Amino acid sequence: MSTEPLIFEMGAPGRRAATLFEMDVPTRPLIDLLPAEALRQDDAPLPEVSEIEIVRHFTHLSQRNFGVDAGFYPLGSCTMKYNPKLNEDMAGLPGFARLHPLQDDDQAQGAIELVYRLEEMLSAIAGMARVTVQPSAGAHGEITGLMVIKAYHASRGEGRRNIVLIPDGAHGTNPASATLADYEIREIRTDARGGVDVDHLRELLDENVAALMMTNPNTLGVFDENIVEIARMVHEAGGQLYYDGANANAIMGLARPGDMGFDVVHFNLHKTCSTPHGGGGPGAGPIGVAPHLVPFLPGPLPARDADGGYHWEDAGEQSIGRVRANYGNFLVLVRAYTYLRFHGPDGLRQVSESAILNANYLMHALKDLYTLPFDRTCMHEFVLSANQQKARGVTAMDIAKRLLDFGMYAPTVYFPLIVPEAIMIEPTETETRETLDRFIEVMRQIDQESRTEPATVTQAPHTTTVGRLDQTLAARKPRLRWSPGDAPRTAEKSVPVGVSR
Amino acid sequence: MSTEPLIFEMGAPGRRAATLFEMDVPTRPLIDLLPAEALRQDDAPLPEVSEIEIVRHFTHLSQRNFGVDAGFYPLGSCTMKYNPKLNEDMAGLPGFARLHPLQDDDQAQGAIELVYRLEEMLSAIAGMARVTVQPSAGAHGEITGLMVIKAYHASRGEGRRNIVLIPDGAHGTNPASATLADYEIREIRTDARGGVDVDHLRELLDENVAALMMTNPNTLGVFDENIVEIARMVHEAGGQLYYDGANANAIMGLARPGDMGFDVVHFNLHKTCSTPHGGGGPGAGPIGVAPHLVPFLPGPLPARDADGGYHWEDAGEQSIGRVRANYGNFLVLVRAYTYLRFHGPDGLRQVSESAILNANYLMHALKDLYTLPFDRTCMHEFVLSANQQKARGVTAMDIAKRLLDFGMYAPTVYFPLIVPEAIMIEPTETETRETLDRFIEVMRQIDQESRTEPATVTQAPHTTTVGRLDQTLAARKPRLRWSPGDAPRTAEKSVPVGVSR
Amino acid sequence: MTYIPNTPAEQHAMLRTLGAETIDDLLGAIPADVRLQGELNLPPALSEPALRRHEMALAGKNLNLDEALCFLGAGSYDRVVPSVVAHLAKRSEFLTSYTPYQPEVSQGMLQATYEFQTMVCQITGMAIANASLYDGSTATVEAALMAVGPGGRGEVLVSRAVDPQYRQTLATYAHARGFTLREIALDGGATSARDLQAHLGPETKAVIVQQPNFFGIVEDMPALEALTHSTTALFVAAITEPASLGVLAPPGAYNADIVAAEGASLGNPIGYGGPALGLFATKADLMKRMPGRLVGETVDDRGQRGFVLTLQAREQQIRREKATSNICTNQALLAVFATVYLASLGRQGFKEMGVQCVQRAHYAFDQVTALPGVRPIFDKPFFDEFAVTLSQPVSAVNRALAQRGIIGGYALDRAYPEQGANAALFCVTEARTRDDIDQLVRAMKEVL
Amino acid sequence: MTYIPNTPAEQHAMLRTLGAETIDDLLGAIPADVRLQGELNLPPALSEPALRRHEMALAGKNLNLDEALCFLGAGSYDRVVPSVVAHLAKRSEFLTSYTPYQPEVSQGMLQATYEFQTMVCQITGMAIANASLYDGSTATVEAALMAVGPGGRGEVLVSRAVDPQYRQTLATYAHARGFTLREIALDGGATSARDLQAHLGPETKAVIVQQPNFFGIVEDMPALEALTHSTTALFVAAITEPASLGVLAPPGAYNADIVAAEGASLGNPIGYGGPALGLFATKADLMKRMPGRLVGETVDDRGQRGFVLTLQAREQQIRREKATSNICTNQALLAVFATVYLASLGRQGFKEMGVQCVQRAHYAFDQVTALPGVRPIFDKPFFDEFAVTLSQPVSAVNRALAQRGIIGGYALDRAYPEQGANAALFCVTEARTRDDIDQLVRAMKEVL
Ligand SMILES: Cc1ncc(COP(=O)(O)O)c(C=O)c1O
Ligand SMILES: Cc1ncc(COP(=O)(O)O)c(C=O)c1O
Repeated sequence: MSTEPLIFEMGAPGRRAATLFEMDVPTRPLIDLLPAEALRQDDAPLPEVSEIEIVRHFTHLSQRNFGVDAGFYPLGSCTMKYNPKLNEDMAGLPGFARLHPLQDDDQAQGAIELVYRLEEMLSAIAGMARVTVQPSAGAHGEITGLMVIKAYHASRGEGRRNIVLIPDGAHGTNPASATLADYEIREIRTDARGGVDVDHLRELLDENVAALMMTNPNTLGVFDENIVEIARMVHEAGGQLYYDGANANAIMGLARPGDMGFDVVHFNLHKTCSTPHGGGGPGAGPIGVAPHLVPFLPGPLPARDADGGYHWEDAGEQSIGRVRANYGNFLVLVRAYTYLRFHGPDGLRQVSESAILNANYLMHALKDLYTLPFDRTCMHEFVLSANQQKARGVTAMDIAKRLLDFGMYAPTVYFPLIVPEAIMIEPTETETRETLDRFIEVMRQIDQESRTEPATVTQAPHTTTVGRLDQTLAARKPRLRWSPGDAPRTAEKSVPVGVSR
Repeated sequence: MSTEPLIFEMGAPGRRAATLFEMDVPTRPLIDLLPAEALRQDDAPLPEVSEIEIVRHFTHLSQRNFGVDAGFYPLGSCTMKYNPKLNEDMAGLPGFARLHPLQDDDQAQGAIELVYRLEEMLSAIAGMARVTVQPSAGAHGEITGLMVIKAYHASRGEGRRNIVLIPDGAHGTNPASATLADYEIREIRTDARGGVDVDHLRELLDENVAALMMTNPNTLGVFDENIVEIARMVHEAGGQLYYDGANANAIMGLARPGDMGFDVVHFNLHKTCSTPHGGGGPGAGPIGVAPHLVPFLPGPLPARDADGGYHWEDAGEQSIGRVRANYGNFLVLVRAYTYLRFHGPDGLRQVSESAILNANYLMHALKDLYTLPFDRTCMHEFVLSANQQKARGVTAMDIAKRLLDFGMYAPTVYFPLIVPEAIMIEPTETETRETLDRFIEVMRQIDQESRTEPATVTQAPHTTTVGRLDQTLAARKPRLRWSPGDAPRTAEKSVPVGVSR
Repeated sequence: MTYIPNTPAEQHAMLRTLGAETIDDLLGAIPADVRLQGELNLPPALSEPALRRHEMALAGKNLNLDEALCFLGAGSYDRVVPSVVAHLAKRSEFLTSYTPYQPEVSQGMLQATYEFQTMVCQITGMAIANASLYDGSTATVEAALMAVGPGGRGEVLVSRAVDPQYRQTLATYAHARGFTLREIALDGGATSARDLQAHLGPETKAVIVQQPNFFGIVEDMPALEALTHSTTALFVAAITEPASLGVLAPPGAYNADIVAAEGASLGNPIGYGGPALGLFATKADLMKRMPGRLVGETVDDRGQRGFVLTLQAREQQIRREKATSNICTNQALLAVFATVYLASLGRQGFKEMGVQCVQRAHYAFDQVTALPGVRPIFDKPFFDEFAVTLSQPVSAVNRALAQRGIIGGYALDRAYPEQGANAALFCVTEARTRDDIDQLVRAMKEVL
Repeated sequence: MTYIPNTPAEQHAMLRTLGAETIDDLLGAIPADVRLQGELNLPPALSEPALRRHEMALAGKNLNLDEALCFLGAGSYDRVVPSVVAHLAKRSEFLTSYTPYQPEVSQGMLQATYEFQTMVCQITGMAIANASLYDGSTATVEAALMAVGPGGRGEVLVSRAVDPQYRQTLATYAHARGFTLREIALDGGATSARDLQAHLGPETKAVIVQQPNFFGIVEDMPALEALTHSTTALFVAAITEPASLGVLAPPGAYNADIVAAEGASLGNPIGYGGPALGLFATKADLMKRMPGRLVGETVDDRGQRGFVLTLQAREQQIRREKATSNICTNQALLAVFATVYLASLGRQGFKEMGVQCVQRAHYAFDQVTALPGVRPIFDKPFFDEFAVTLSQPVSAVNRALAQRGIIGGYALDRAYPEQGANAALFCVTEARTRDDIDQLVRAMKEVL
């Protein structure tokens, strides 16, 4: 079928699916138990559908969605690697999935131990003194890390430090998190080699700088050769160095942020540790910190008893406090733990090495047809510009859409902002050479089409269940929910009838 | 992608997915442990593929398959009802799924109890004295039941009875099973009302008849009004009455085969109890028998101890013996048990009632456009003839193929054999009225097309991943496996390129 | 071990096309002095079967809710979840996809999220809802931030009957972001209207009240709302037990401006509290100030209905430091679970769940408080949780209950020291049968 | 409860379009005297959560292989199964489909089955294989039936070292179908070549030998094959432990005519022995006599490769009483499990599995037979099972082992009374680590 109705457009009054336990306790009228004003007047107008309708509806929806299991997902900055099924099975064990967060510690020894060991592993990978797994995602790690830095400065009487430096290529969460922590942002330029412009950094550094936030490799996929110098400069100015670990897939077992001079590191376990992405979440964004920042970490933290048991320890006096309820995205942590234990030190290094190899392999093959703004060996990803194609009337967005026709997801486009018509490609280590070769072939074909039949590209995609969507209509006259009486938004154009699916 | 390669066409030497435990015992050269002649010379040439390739391959294959979860499956005689997810979860419990069949009975008390209770429930539904769950599917139930009948006759010195009567509308397994039990088959004609031709039956009945095998409702979806008379006649002639329970979805809580006079009944739990079909299996084909046949049942049978425990009891002296290893398709039985306990007596009756209602609703709406050879109220299914459409050049097969274009599976066609251009439709009770209405609409459209644009039907399907397949080539020059060097069978016709999925 | 498909031989061939011999040839940009010498200090790799055993052993050290009867609530709830939910929500097309940036191949996730947003509106009675936030606590933080406004200061009032973990989280953010957080005192287990009134002022940006509150008590929301709206402050309803919405008036009915809720118990595994599911709903006119992703309905170039991420100009990927929130990855998959779950309950089932919670909890209350050594702490109406004082410390009682396969109530002194060590909060949802409750009562009789 | 979507009101409306008022109006064809009065005598319906609890309790009464270390084999094997297998094979598109009668919308199942047929050929070394039969025992029956031929009589010889359950099943069918079944005697745990020779004759249609045999012993298949093929009989290799094919010569290599095997342990849950997976492979020239479904490769009307059920003229749906077998529903989904599993192991892993079985079983043999009170029964080469005599009855030993979390060996007197009550058959697959084996040895030391 060409479209799937909304679940609210299905069903009939009185239909339902779930059964609850039979009522087996004596009941009293609600009105005897609760104040009349507090009671709901009308039922929540949820759909009235049977189980088979639900099953078919969500099966159909799933069939209208593309995941890593269906094909190549070269989405730069997102590390869409293979998501091991073992992860899911482990997270599904009743001993993990059916645990209440407020049970006594002695009823959750295995869970606390797992978190404890995970923190140890992440500390080792990052070269940090201590990790907390509390943050729910990368951006949550960022704000947590910045609050830790803030508390650190305050503890030293340097509460005045109100500026965070951020390279112009940075991910949007970095400035957004800094604002949330009540910092002002100064943007640092990228130099000709794709790294931090050290001269510009020097200009911006002063006694009000709280931190520099950066990724390394950065969003261009480039490892900043000056990282040691940068760290020295920032530390000399009394600032702290924050590592956005979204790109950690490039450095495991090769280089540790701690050794580079970073004071805080966050991980995106849903990227680097394949936990998986779930259509946009959940993730987990643990942060690791250098020794001087440990006292400021949020609580609670897992701790080991003298007798080998484990317990949750409340945060100390200097802690920033709590950043969310309970202990982080626990079942995501189980998946990450599984991933790391499966790989071990040797395997993790191979992961990063292979991610780098695959990226360079693609970059090497594509750079003659697409502009490579920074022509250097890349790390786990690289950024092309479609400016040559643009000159022919084919944009990066068009190329992205055309790729969908070949059973592949599109790279990230228009990010980082510093590259015009950016196409950010991250193949990850879990792709076969054949898949990479196929992608090269398709990218070559699209470039060819941009010369010979640009409309094929600019009108793409052709083979997907829906065509290009009207983003302007969506934003100008927002419809963010179904309401009774809503007719589907459709244009007057005729749709082929009688030919479904 | 328009086709998915075979797994043998993927991968590369040295690739693999699964990991086993590290070898942690001292090892010796194989040749010291096993005779040289007994050793395999070359590795089994299984594919060499990585985990991500496997995941994508079988995900793609699944995407090229249609199940009940994806849409309406009105496949007559097959009872393609909704398969409850609860069934799967229960069958997946480690206490059931991770049990070795030869464990001591005291380690499998829950499993034996479940089988015991399931047998009780099936006995109640069939109106039989005792059930065994050993048979693996309907056909296995048939041969088991016939062997029981054979042993019974032999025990009474009537080993001469070598004939099984089978109505001409019967399913192919009935005669095939009878042959396997070393019987000769006599076909009984269907009368003008769609039932057993009682006069013909009378003619065929003699002292050599071992049994009459029939379904009721039969494969026309018609309940045989003469069933009591038929039973009397067969019994008077010394024969036994075998009930093919493939159509039991029509009679639960409404009529019991035992009360109709049947001596043996098989169930198709994968039909009636939704266990599900699994692309062709596994099924389960328990049989129930009348009291006089109980001693002949195959073993082992579950039994209840005096202290409330359960054990497996070996078959008695008169038993036909064992019909397979272990205790039947246990995990299928768990699903059937789940299904029956969920429904209870009231629910099961509603199942049959609603199945009957849905079938009559469709039949009523379609009988003006498609020929209804036996124009009577039907039970859970009914059979149309496309003879009118055939006259326009559109066959039952064409209609089946055209239905696929609308996101529906096709009815059973060309069965039963007694109806020309048969279209056998079984909606089941789990379909919504909307789905039934949509099916009616599509069937009307196809009839219309048979008048105005028959080629649309005869060349269907149009929207499926592959078009009509060359059955003749497949059978004339059979290729039943991939071999190294095989090129895919493809015709020279051009396939659109560059447009995947 | 790894999930890398290419063999060393293939990798070598690939390297050669790059003019390299070893991977090290690609790593020149990493300065020698930060290049890791030797291997990471990690435990060695485990094979899949060994790892499975290891984690089954770890999991086995926990007392799980299939093994023990749970009477703990306090923000996380053990629900009856139909089997369909996980079967559908875990389909790999959902599980292994990213945020639906390419809508043409992501209609499944987008439409499911649109349905989720709608259902959140349906149960809360609000006009619009977003695609999810991290959890109930951070959703409450986002509500406060939204009320305070970008760069703004001012005061946020939070009832002391709001989940203590939420209040702690609010405090952390208030401190960093630079607004003032004040707590409103309790009055017999409910939010003190008098104290609220005393604190309200021109600086007040928001008032946050939990319904039912942390003690399970049903607050007089209309009264608190009226007080709040006598100023310019926004009235924020925090909800940790969404089952209550089957029975209690939805925040839309008492004119809440923002709803921040914990939706994990809507079909998701309880999972030791994470991942959780932050729900966030508000009034239509606050749309542009809203945090988080939004899916909207639109049309495609073929004239078909379709769905897209919309109003992204509020978000960090566009607005960067001026974004309404820094959230990026959210809890999308949990939203799918919740959507399937709510569809599965449907209109009738959702109400029935609420009613069952009330009835079962009141039955339990009657039985438990009839025991010698137990007395109720408050006498206000409650939903499915109630506070009692025991004749012994909760910790001791809980240890004894655990031996009887029961997970006892929450020790209130963890967050309310004034209640003393013997005060416990019991929770009885629709997932606790009469038998379960009777078992608890028998066990408590033995223990106390 | 039911899964019926339509409400009573809708059903009533539907009835009215039929001119009926109640369902009873549609049931006129059922004679009054067979119409059931009252309700079926069944236990009342259980809600989903109640049923889940009930079955979890039932399941909990069983000692499962995640809880206890299993050293039982004897036809069913505890394997290391990668997580991917169930995730893929259980996808609902496979699970909820029927036999692929409409190939245009069933290519997934058809291609997977074609791959299965190929893999069965690859591991057995045979030319062709079918789409599955019920289990190993009935596959062996089908082999005998195929050899005897339609309506034919004659004799089938089966080694006494073939799985006793298979021999019992053969006997049942032989009796009904009308052929003679004779057992070949044992010689030190292996099939006696001398006794085989003595029984072979013009009436012999098939000789069935298990490799490795029921005692785990590796038979001299080339010798038995040569003897068999000195007559017109077909040589049938029965295999219950397919892991052996990673190490032992495949039946194709010793010129077997038919392979009948139990494939359940290839990736499927052990499931108390069912559903199981009958594998059946044979020589190309026996194709038309083969039982069971076959998938073949063909082309579609667009020129694309496709797959269909083929050679159906052998089957009951076409040939009816003249079919090669009565099988209809087979074990299709288990075949998909096996296909994913075999792909996952692949060429290297399949061999490694076989090698591990041999090595681990021999380590265990050495350790166990070094214990006082244990001695080996046979001295023939074995794969992953071995028979020993204990100083006490197996039943008593197994009870004691169970208390130590160990599922002990198979009591050989169940099928071979001459071995006495103290004879046990132990199995050690690739799923038993050294630790596991050492645990068994320690426990036996305590027990014996
Ligand atoms: C470079 C970079 N930094 C930060 C983030 C934010 O991480 P999350 O989405 O987990 O909040 C992302 C995620 O897309 C990213 O790519
Ligand atoms: C009427 C009828 N009888 C018997 C059978 C055989 O049952 P099974 O496929 O379970 O062997 C079927 C299955 O299609 C059937 O429809």
